Amino acid sequence: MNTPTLAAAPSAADSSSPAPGYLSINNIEVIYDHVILVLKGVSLAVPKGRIVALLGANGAGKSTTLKAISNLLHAERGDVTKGAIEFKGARIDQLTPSELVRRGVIQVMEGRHCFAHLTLEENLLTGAYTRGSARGEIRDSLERVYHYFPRLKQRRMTQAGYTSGGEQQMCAIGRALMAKPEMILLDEPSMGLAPQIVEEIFEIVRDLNRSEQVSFLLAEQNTMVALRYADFGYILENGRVVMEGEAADLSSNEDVKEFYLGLSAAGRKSFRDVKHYRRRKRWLS
Amino acid sequence: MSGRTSGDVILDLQNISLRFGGVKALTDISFNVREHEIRAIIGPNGAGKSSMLNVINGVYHPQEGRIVFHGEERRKMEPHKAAAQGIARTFQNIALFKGMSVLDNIMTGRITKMHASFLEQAIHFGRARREELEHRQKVEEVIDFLEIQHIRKTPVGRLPYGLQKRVELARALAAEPTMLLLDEPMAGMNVEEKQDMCRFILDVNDQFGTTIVLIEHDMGVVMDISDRVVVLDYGKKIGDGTPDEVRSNPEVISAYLGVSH
Amino acid sequence: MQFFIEVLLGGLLSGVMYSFVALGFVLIYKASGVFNFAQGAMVFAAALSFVGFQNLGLSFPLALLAAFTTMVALGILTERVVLRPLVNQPPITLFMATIGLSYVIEGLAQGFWGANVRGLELGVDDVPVQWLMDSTGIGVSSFDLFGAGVAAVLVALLALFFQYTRIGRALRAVADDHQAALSIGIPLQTIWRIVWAVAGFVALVAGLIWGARNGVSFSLTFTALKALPVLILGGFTSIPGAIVGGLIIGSTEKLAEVYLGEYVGGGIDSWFPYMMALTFLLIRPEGLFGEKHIDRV
Amino acid sequence: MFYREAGQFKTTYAADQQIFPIRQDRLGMLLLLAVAFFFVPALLSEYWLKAILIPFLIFSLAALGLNILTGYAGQLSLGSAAFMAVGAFASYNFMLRIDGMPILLAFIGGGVAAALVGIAFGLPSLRIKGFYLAVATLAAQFFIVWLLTKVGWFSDYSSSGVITAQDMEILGYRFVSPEAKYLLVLSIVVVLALLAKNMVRSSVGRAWMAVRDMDVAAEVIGIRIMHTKLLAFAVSSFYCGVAGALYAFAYLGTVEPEGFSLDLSFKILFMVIIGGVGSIAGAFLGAAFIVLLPIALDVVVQQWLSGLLAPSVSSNLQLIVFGGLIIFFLIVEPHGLARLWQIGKEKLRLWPFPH
Amino acid sequence: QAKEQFIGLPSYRVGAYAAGGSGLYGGWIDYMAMINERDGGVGGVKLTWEECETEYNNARGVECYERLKKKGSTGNSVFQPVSTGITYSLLDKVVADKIPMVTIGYGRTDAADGRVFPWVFPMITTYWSQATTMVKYIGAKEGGIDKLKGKKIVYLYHDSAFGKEGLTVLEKQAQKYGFSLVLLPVAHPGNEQQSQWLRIRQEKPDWVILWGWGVMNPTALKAAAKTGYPREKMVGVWWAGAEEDTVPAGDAAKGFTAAGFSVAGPNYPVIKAIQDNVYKKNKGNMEDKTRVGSVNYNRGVVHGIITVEAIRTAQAKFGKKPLSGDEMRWGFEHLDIDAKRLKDLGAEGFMPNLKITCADHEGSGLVKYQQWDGKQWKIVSDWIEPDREMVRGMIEESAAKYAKEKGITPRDCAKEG
Ligand SMILES: Nc1ncnc2c1ncn2[C@@H]1O[C@H](COP(=O)(O)OP(=O)(O)OP(=O)(O)O)[C@@H](O)[C@H]1O
Ligand SMILES: Nc1ncnc2c1ncn2[C@@H]1O[C@H](COP(=O)(O)OP(=O)(O)OP(=O)(O)O)[C@@H](O)[C@H]1O
Ligand SMILES: [Mg+2]
Ligand SMILES: [Mg+2]
Repeated sequence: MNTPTLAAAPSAADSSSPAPGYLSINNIEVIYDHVILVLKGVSLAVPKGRIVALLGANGAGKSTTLKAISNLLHAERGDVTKGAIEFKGARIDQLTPSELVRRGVIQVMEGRHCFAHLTLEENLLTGAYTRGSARGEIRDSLERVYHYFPRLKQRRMTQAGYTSGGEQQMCAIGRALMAKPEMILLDEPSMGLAPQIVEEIFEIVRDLNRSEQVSFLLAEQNTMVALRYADFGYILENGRVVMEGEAADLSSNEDVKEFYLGLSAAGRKSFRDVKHYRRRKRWLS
Repeated sequence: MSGRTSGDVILDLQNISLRFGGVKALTDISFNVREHEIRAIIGPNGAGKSSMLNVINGVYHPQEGRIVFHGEERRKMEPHKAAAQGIARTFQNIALFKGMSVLDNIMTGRITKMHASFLEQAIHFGRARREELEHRQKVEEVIDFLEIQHIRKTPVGRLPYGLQKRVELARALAAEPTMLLLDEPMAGMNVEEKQDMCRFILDVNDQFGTTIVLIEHDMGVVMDISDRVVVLDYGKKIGDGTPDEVRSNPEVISAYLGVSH
Repeated sequence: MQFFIEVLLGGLLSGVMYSFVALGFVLIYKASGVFNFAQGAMVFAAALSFVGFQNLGLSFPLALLAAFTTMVALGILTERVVLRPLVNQPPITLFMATIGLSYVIEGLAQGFWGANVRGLELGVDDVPVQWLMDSTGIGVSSFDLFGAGVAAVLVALLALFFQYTRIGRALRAVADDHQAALSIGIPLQTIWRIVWAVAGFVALVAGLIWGARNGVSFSLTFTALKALPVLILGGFTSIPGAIVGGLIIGSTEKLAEVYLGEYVGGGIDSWFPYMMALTFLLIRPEGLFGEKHIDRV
Repeated sequence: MFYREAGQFKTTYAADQQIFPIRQDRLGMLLLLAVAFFFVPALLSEYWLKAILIPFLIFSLAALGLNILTGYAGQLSLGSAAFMAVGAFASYNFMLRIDGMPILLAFIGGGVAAALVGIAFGLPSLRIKGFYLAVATLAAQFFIVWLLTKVGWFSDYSSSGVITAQDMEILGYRFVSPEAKYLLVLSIVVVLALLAKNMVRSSVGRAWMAVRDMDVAAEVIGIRIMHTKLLAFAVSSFYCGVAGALYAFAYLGTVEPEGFSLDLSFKILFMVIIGGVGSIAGAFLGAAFIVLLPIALDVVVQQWLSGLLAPSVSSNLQLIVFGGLIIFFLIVEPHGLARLWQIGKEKLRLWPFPH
Repeated sequence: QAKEQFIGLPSYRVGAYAAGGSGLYGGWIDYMAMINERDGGVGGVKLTWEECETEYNNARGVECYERLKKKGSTGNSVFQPVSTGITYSLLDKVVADKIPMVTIGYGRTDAADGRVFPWVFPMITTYWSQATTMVKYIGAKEGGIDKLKGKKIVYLYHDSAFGKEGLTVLEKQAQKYGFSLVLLPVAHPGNEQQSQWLRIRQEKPDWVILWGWGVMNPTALKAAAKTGYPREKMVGVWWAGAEEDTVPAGDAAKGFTAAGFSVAGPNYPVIKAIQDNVYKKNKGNMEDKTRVGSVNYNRGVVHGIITVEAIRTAQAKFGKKPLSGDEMRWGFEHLDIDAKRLKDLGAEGFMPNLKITCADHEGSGLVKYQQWDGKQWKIVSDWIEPDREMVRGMIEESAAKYAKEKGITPRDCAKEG
């Protein structure tokens, strides 16, 4: 597959062949509050040991897709009304989030969601709740997270509610890592982080992916970085997958370049000079 | 880019220090903001950028230092007074009123400008009704400006993150501020949306002459649209100047940028 | 002076009684951010079941076990029927649900065991300790001392439970953010079941003590009202706070009724504890040991 | 298909800012009012007017008051019954002590007295939040009831503390018949509901909601927290006070301080929550639910089950079903009946398409 | 058309009130059932009734009143709220609807003045009468009413309208007999009385009058034991004098004495009749049959007797047919249950005799005292006459004030038949 396919869901799923037995989403539909239809048949797959990026504008349904997988939708009165979600060959739509975590799927939610009254260190430790392993092992993981994010170590005794936005973001990611998952659903990991930290986070992603075969599904707005690190990408618009393909192919696609990377034929345009009227996306016309 | 002429200094921060217990969030920071400029604050996570904004509009009270706004010195002030003086802001963690519609949220931005008493409002007659319509008109202008007409009546809780940020900006703009404090307005947006945001910010700055203080982690945005940049690190100021000056400042490069942009 | 000491002591000891009920509130609040108004009904149901089982002919330990089992079942049921569907809802909704729950529990308990009021004997006499009476002239009830002892043991146990299990930390996490707790795999359902079961146990202990003091009747549900000022004074989230709050409320309430009551016509202990707690709150809005409310932009 | 906004274009903001911007709603409301004013008193029996509709309207008013405080301004209060008591006793004393006091003025006076007390007990809300505040409002609940019992002056030294409301007379017309009382109550409630609706859709209302949703941000925007919260307490207590006065004058005729117990406060809170937090219509729906449900249950039990079940079981069954239904409704829709209604309308709008 | 006399029964069987309510309504309903079973009704007219749950709540009570009002062929012919609060709420309504309201041992005391309150019957005895009999009883125990001089009595009362009822009379009595009265209010619900009892310990009173309700009573008894105050020196109001008040206190209750307008025990012919005609046929209302004959049960039977006797009296004048409220009122106003009638009813010693007149809606005002021996209530006094002069004076004064307030012209009883 050399050129990204331009296809409307649900047929999108057919064209890619997910590694059998890993995470696959088949034509799901999500409705909030019994009336708001948000996902209109989304299919995607994350093969084992791969990094898959989920791209798309605000409101496209990225977060909803991730929450549908991790079964956190219920807490927001959302429902998966159609389709199936499978992980390692088994349906997981009916599992509780905690069972999912035990099976190795964890989500880092958008908007941090740290436990405000717990210190950063306690936040991290709650992440290891499902592991139940020996204290020593958990200590090691903790040290590892601190190694990734030295800033957290400095502020470890501060209640998370009093830390800065970026510190909370690191805390949320670190907390998920503490669970030692095999599949991480990352929702906008780069949000609010300083540029070097963003790079570092993606380095961590790559590192975990390479060394421990952790798979990732990341919803990310920073397309540039995301496509640099991901193997495969899906583009979601309005609750449908509108394009998918190898990361490298996506980043060379003209539309993607213009709308997601801010590059035009003349190279990167200054933010000062963007004009008001832009060409419409091809797939919307 | 930084060649634009800016006006007089309207906000002058002198030797600000802010501590939370043992944590020094800000140490002896001085910088100023000129009328009509776009002033960026950058720095690593936890550097004290948001705290700085909180100091400016009175949410935090620094232990030391002076704040001179429009030639008037104030150390301690209530946030709502800052609002009355024309300072509006957006928040890093979206602080919209979740239970209200987009329109109502933006209308709250005009609260300092509405004067009818609650009794008049209860009867909804005369001044109250007039005001309500006048301000609605203004708010609609903001809505048009930010292109969010279609979500006017939606409860904000249902909006995706990026649109919430935009609504927050609308709420701040509705106050017709003379100074706008933006805390990471473009976090969680893709390039296309960032471009829109930049355009809004530049337009506000151009059309209304609003002074803008901006925190942002996207260096592309910062370097492109700001006139001057302050760099904070661990609560200390390590750089201040035009984007070009800042980006070639070795201390800034090592503390924040990593590689030069 | 001697009278003063007597009033003070009596107040402290009855304060401990309030703490029993407050403890149950604290447990559940800590674990889920739910302000469980049904705690009073649970105290009633627990005591009534215990006496009911005894009347069926069960021996003391068996009746205790049966009542405990009942309370655990009730806790598990509550989790399944009330809490699980209401996860991540605003605290006030959950609060209302617990009021609804209290009607259900009251109705069930009275419907099942009948409305008769009953006595309850724990085998500890509620009479002044004689030697203390003889030597100092101060009357302190042996039953109250017994109650205080039980409270001490209970608090120590609970403190240990929360200190040395990872559940303790998880509980606080859940109270902060249900959804985030779910996202990192904290099994809310299990935790809630455990906590409600423990709260049921605490209710049973409170029910036994209060039942032995005043008899087992519907009015046991009113003990909840006594616990509320204790709760806000000590802080919703603190187990020691429940005890300290109880001591403070108990003693000041008695002192006020005795020394102030006369001048304002008496009967002030309906509102005095609340006013007291309110005054304290003005100084520390989160109670003595409660977690500080984090308000940030 | 019936419920469509399509085709209703609004060309002015004035049109868009009407109370009911959608035509069907507007018509529905007019119809409802017409029925309430003309058909109900003509058609319904005395029992319905006296025992159900009058208390329903009065409780709606109280729930409206609490909804302003709790639903709109986000301040949880468990003391509404006490504010009703203040209103009842104040109106009584106005009538008693001022010759020729017009009854409506006495009601307003009762409301104002309650508002003042409300402000006093609202002061702690500037520092205390959430359930801490809720429990603290119990101080008001118990203190006020105690004070009314203790100080004989309030009940004109009646030995039992019970007061007997004076007759209601406006411009020489005495409101005695159930129909007259009903219409009086209905008019007062409709007017006050309209005022409330206007408030909550104006800037005070927005300020309340802003404080409710996020008070730090509200302050940054320029809202004066203290002023806003105290205003909410005052307005809310005013409504509760007037409701209390009506409770005494138009419904029970005689009241005692203990009648305004914590139970009543809870009931009113239930109405707010079940009806829908932050919704004027919700106050009415909630009141209808909480007033009617126990009666309906009792009727069902007495008519059909009285022979089958032991009396204590059937009575307790009512309690269980009542509690159970409350939980059920909270689960079905935590935002209350008003939201359920709204969702229904949204579905209607899409109908016959599912989404 | 079936000949049926409808009686609306507002009842309370849930919550804090259930304990007493289930007994009282049980006795009442059982008595009426017995009349139907044994006699085929009153004068051939069957009694029918319908309960309505009030939860002891005024608003619910009013709803019940309105709901029951039009039931039955002649409408509800008598309303007995068993709650002072509901009584007050209905004072005006019963006049308008012409339904007599009977309040036995509670309600508005001055309504005993039938000239001002033609429709209200606070029968047998009132709180004020009761208070004076308490003083008499204590006086007798002290060896003569004159011995009360210089004695100290604590009035430990439920801090509510109910609790305050006894206050004025007792204060007058204290003046009259020269004892001193110490007032100790207890806040609702009264499950904590430590401070009051410490005060009592300090005051060392000769007697304690317990004017309590619900959990306040056992708590007081327990607290008395705890402070070492003799229970024999405690006299309770009738709402403190049932098994529900003593049983929870266990041994602490032994020796406590309380007032009653009926007595405890199953050994009366009327109770036997109920056993035979109702329980033997498995039609009893009580789930717990051991409670037949308990204080609250017998109180309920008294309610039944008075209701039935009024019907009988009215039937004598208006004929053996279902009666309207107006006719029932006449029946109540001409009720005369003398010793002989009591004997016929099998209620000799079970309740006092009473005679209602146009002016006096109270009746005899007699009160008996019973003592708890740890197992059951034992009668320890004869029917005690209240201080009629004082009580009647107060009633008339208070009623006159009410009449003035409400613009009521009292009936002239001399002119009535
Ligand atoms: N709780 C909810 N109730 C109702 N609608 C919701 C809810 N959450 C999300 N939505 C709607 O679902 C759509 C998809 O939202 P989602 O959060 O998945 O978008 P997203 O792609 O993650 O956007 P962003 O990049 O802004 O995070 C949006 O239109 C939003 O309005
Ligand atoms: N109210 C507070 N109490 C305690 N510490 C605080 C408080 N506010 C901020 N801090 C601390 O001050 C430091 C600066 O925080 P601030 O939010 O200003 O950082 P920031 O520069 O905005 O970072 P980011 O880019 O991550 O948002 C942080 O370490 C934070 O933990
Ligand atoms: Mg998202
Ligand atoms: Mg920040």
